[in-house]
Amino acid sequence: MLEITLFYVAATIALVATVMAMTRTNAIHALIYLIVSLLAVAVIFFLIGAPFAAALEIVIYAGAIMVLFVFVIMMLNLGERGDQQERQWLQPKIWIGPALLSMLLFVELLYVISALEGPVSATAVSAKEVGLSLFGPYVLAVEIASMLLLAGLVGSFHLGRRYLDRGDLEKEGE
Amino acid sequence: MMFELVWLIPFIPLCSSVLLMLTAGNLPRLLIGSLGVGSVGIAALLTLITGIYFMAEPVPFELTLWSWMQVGNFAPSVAFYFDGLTLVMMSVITGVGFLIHLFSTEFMDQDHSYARYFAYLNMFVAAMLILVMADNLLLLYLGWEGVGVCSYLLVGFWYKNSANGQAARKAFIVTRIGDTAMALGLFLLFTELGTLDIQAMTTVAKETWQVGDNMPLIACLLLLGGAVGKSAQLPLHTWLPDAMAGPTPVSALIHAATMVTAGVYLIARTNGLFLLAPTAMMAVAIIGIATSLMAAFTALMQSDIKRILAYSTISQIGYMFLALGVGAWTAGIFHLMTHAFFKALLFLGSGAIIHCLHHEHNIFKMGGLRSRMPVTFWSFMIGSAALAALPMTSGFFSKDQILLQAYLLPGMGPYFWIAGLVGALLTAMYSFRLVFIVFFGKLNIEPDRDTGWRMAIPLTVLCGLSLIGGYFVIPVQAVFPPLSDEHPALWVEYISILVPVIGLLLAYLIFHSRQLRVDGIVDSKIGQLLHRFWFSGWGIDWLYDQLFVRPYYGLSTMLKSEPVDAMYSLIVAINQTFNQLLSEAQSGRMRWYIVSMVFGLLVLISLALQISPEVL
Amino acid sequence: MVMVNLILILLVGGVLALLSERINENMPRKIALGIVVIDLLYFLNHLLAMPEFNQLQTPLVADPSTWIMHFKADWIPAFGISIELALDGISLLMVLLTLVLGAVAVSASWTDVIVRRGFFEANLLWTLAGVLGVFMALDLFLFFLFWEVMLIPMYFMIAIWGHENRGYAAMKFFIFTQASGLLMLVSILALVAVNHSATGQWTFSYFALLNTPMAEATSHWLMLGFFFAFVVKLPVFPFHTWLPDAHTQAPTAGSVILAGILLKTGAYGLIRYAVPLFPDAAMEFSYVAMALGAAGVVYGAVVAFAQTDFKRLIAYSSVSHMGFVLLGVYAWNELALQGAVMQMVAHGFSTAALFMIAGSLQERLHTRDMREMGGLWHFMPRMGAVAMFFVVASLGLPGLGNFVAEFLVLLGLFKVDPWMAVIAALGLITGAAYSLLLMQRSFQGDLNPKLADHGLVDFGGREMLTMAVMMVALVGLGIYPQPVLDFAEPVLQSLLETTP
Amino acid sequence: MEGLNVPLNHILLVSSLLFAIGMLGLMIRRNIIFILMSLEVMLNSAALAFVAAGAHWGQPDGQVVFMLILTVAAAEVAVGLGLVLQVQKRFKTLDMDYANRMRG
Repeated sequence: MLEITLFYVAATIALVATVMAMTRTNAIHALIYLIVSLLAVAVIFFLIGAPFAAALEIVIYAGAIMVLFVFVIMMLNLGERGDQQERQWLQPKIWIGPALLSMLLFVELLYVISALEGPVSATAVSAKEVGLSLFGPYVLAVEIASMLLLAGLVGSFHLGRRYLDRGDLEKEGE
Repeated sequence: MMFELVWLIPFIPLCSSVLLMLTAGNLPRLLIGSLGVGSVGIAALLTLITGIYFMAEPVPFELTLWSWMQVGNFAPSVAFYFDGLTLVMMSVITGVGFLIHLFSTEFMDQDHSYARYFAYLNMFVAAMLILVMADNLLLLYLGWEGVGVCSYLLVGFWYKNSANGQAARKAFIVTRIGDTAMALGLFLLFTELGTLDIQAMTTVAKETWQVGDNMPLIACLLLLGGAVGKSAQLPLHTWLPDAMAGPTPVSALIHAATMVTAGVYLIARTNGLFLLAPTAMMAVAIIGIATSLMAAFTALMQSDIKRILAYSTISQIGYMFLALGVGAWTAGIFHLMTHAFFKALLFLGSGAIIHCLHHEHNIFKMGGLRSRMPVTFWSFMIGSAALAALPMTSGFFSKDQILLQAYLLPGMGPYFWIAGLVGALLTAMYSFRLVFIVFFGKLNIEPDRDTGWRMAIPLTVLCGLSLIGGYFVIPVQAVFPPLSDEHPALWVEYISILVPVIGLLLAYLIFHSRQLRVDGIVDSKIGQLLHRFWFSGWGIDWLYDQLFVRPYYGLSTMLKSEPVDAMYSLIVAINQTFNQLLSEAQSGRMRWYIVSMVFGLLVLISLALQISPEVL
Repeated sequence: MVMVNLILILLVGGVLALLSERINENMPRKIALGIVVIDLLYFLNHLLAMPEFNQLQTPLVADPSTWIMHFKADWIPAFGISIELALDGISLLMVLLTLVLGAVAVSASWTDVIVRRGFFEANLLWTLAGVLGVFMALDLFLFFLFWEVMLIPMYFMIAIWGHENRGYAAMKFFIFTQASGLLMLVSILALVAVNHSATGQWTFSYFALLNTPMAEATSHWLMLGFFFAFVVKLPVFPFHTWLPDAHTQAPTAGSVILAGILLKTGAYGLIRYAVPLFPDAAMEFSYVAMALGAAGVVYGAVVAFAQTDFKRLIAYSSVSHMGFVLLGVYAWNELALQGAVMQMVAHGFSTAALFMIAGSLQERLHTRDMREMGGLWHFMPRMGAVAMFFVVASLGLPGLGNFVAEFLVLLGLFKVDPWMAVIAALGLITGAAYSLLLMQRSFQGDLNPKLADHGLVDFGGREMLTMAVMMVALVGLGIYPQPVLDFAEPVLQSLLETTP
Repeated sequence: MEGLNVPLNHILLVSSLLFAIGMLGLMIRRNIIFILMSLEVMLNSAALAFVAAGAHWGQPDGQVVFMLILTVAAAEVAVGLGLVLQVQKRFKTLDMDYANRMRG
């Protein structure tokens, strides 16, 4: 029973944190909320018998990726001016329409989901099983994922390097 | 055998014409003149010889040159048919044509485009000969259109003046309206009778149709349309007065002696059909007499010497139509011939005056020319006498016949006769009005020369013909159905003779001795109005301008910008609007993309749920 | 094989003309003229060698062995597509017309085209090749291919060497013909599919597709597909609006080919495909088609009357004259069909000549606006006389080819529907009105003083020779049209038998 | 670790809500940083749905897909943040409505 309660608590935290993240005007605050949301999702993963996924969620998502965000935001150095602008952009007339659309989408999803029955399985799926599956039937997907990562690596390196070069040049120009 | 060679008669002028065109004026003037006159002269000579042969043995003759085209049972040939009627027409065309060609050599002496003139004129003679010699209606139509084009070319001969071009186009298009009716008539005749060969057609028509049927009536009315156009009768007469823009010998040849009588020839030639349609005959007679009176009134008011003669021509052809309409075929053709003589004479005479008076056309600026241009004066005297049908002139014999025959027509006859008499009275008045004003009174403009021999000879010969032409006997009895030997009462004949003389007297009193003052009438309001009305040719030109010409111009200008294209432009505009909308959508604004994606997603999911609810 | 060679000579000749520009820029026109003349002589030589052209034998529409020539080779056997060419009387006339006018067009381009002459002549020859293909192909796939082949070089000719508004005109021409061609392609494919479902065989051969059994509604729709492609090309009111623009903007040689030959492919298509493939549907449709034709005759003439652009006026006169062809085809009796064929030939000559005159005027005066002309006869009497000849030819003077054509069409039409003939006959009057106005505004009338210092040169030897060819042709057609009629007669007879 | 009886559709409900919120963020924010964050939320919600479904069937496939999503997210963020730096450099703003010309 505790676990079920835990699930609902985690779910609530995730949702609230996400909403907060989406509505913040300060990027760092938003990011913190996002991390909270991710951690809550990790808890859910853990609760529904996917401990491996939960671990990855914390380590890679909340850890690596979010830290990347932090770095970039720090590099951009947005400051108070950015906050004001964000506040300006978040007028109700801007978000009322999209909110309606999102609502509709949610209702549709709800309608689809509502037909589903049954609890999640009682047994946990271990990391070993995931590993076997990854390098078994899904080996091609793994290869593609690795290619994707490589592409991302090269791409970000390229973009980032040009940024730095230009920056250096301009600094020299000043 | 001479008849085998009749094809040479139109062929020689045609050759001469083509030769003149090809050499494009690079020949010496003397040679050009000789070619032009000589070719028609030879044609006239050949016609004379053929005529002598024919008179010796008057049997109609057919000569097929080649099969023009053959499509199914439509097989017109290029073939000539030769009978008395053809002979009369050919004699007039080549004989009067020759004289006018000769006259032209002097009249056009100073002109820059000497060769072009004779090329056209020869071509006209050739086309006119083909018209009258044609064995079938299609070949006749060829000649018919051919003379139309030549008339167009010659009216607009002095092309640098736009007004001439205007007149030429008017002449062509107005006659073309009639021609189109005639073409439709040919379609109808062929569709119904299966042939366009005139002799065969007449035979078949008599077998298939009864007198008074609708089909022959429609066909005849369509042919009449063509005749009315070509012969300048109501309602298609408006082109002829304007056509006087051409050189005067052209007016003499085309617009007095030959081409304008083609309509008379056509009706006479197809008399077999017209006899099947009494209503059409009546229409011919009514058109004829109405035109005759209308034109006579107009002629009385004109001041341009050529326009007087032009309206007089319209009026005289009206008499011919009347003759045809009442069944006096022979009289009609006879009047055609005598009219060719005296009207050519008058036109040539007026040409001589115009030539010697620096292209002056207004009769009120002339006067007293009697002593200065004696040859022309006598020509005019004789010509006017014949035109007015004074006794013993050629015109007297022909017009008298027409009037008497008209009187004999049961029913409408006497009315036609009276109207004809009024016309005759007016004719005598306007023709002598012309003579008195131009040749008597005081001299206004001094002519700078008198006529040379090349003008004098044709005038003299035509004078002779106008005087004695009435004694000719034309060999057309075999062509037309015989007339009854009935004679009207003697008083009718006396009145017919007397009326022109009264006209002459009136003209003398009004225009020469001025003993009869008409100024009061002329100056009154009604007189002024009538004068203007008649002077403008009963306002018919104005009426047509309002009814047809302007609307056509308007329509054409309206359509110039292509309303149909607007339809396609609309398609283009719709496409462009879509294009614009789509490129708006492709704005590069990310959130817009996202929103539309979401929207699309929503729609797709809803559709999927709608279509296959079983996914649930 | 002769027919394949005819097309190949032109295609290869085009490449030669293109390449020869590098040697000398005057070479391409000589080569082009040579190629067309060689092609013509080759064709004539071969024809004369044949015993009586199979004339005595009436060709059966569905039996190619009775035709004058027939050639068939596999191309894509899997779909029943073959290279099938055949020649009967009508194709023969059209091929001759194409080659003669092709030579005329090269002559028209002699001094008119001054940039990239090689490519121009190449395009010209390729267009001719496409047209020959259209006239001879009897495999529907091949026919469609040639239909497109003749279109694209023509597009280039207008778009590259045209006058001030060429881009618009070329695009309009392209879209109209392309869109309508697409409809025909759909119809062809559908027809083949229908035939496949009936016989179980894939074939694009005309001979096999004749008498394809199909539902009434199907045949109506398929017939419309063909009809649209052909009437847009012809062109028929209200699908004609591309024509005035294309004709006006095209270079002289382009106009000559466009008016002289390309329009005839539409008429040919109607006679060869649109009616025989769907006889019942076409006959039911004939009233609409005739109404369009009559409307075109009158409309073209009325609009032509208001034009001030020399070439545009002639272009509208083509709309009017092609209306007669449509009337002739859909009146569908021997007289009218003969008239239609005759009109195709005669109009080819008369309009080509008028466009050449327009081109010569533009070359000399640098304008086509008739308001800036007037009294030109004074400077150029030869050109004036020639223009007068072709103007009276185009208004239908008896004794010249156009008269025979129009008379036969109207005569045939009168049998079918007298009132339609009456309306179409109005075209004779309105035709006279615009033709003479053309003459009046350009060659006659008041002298335009500005023209005197243009140093106007009259027609020279080359131009007069070209004109003489067409004048002789028109006079010949006018006073002795029998040879042309004889060529077409057996074909038309057997075509007439295809309909109920 | 013993499983528990959380109903599957509740987890999916959470996932859907997360997705909708992420999408809302995507639509309303103009700052590219927030756009990227929203994307992360959406990816994460999808991952949650996959894992839940995998758990429902007791199969590892859900987690496998989760890992693939993780890879995609990582790569996307790497490139995306690189772009953020470029955008900031070029336009001196992170407003994506401003950077709509599709060319540098």
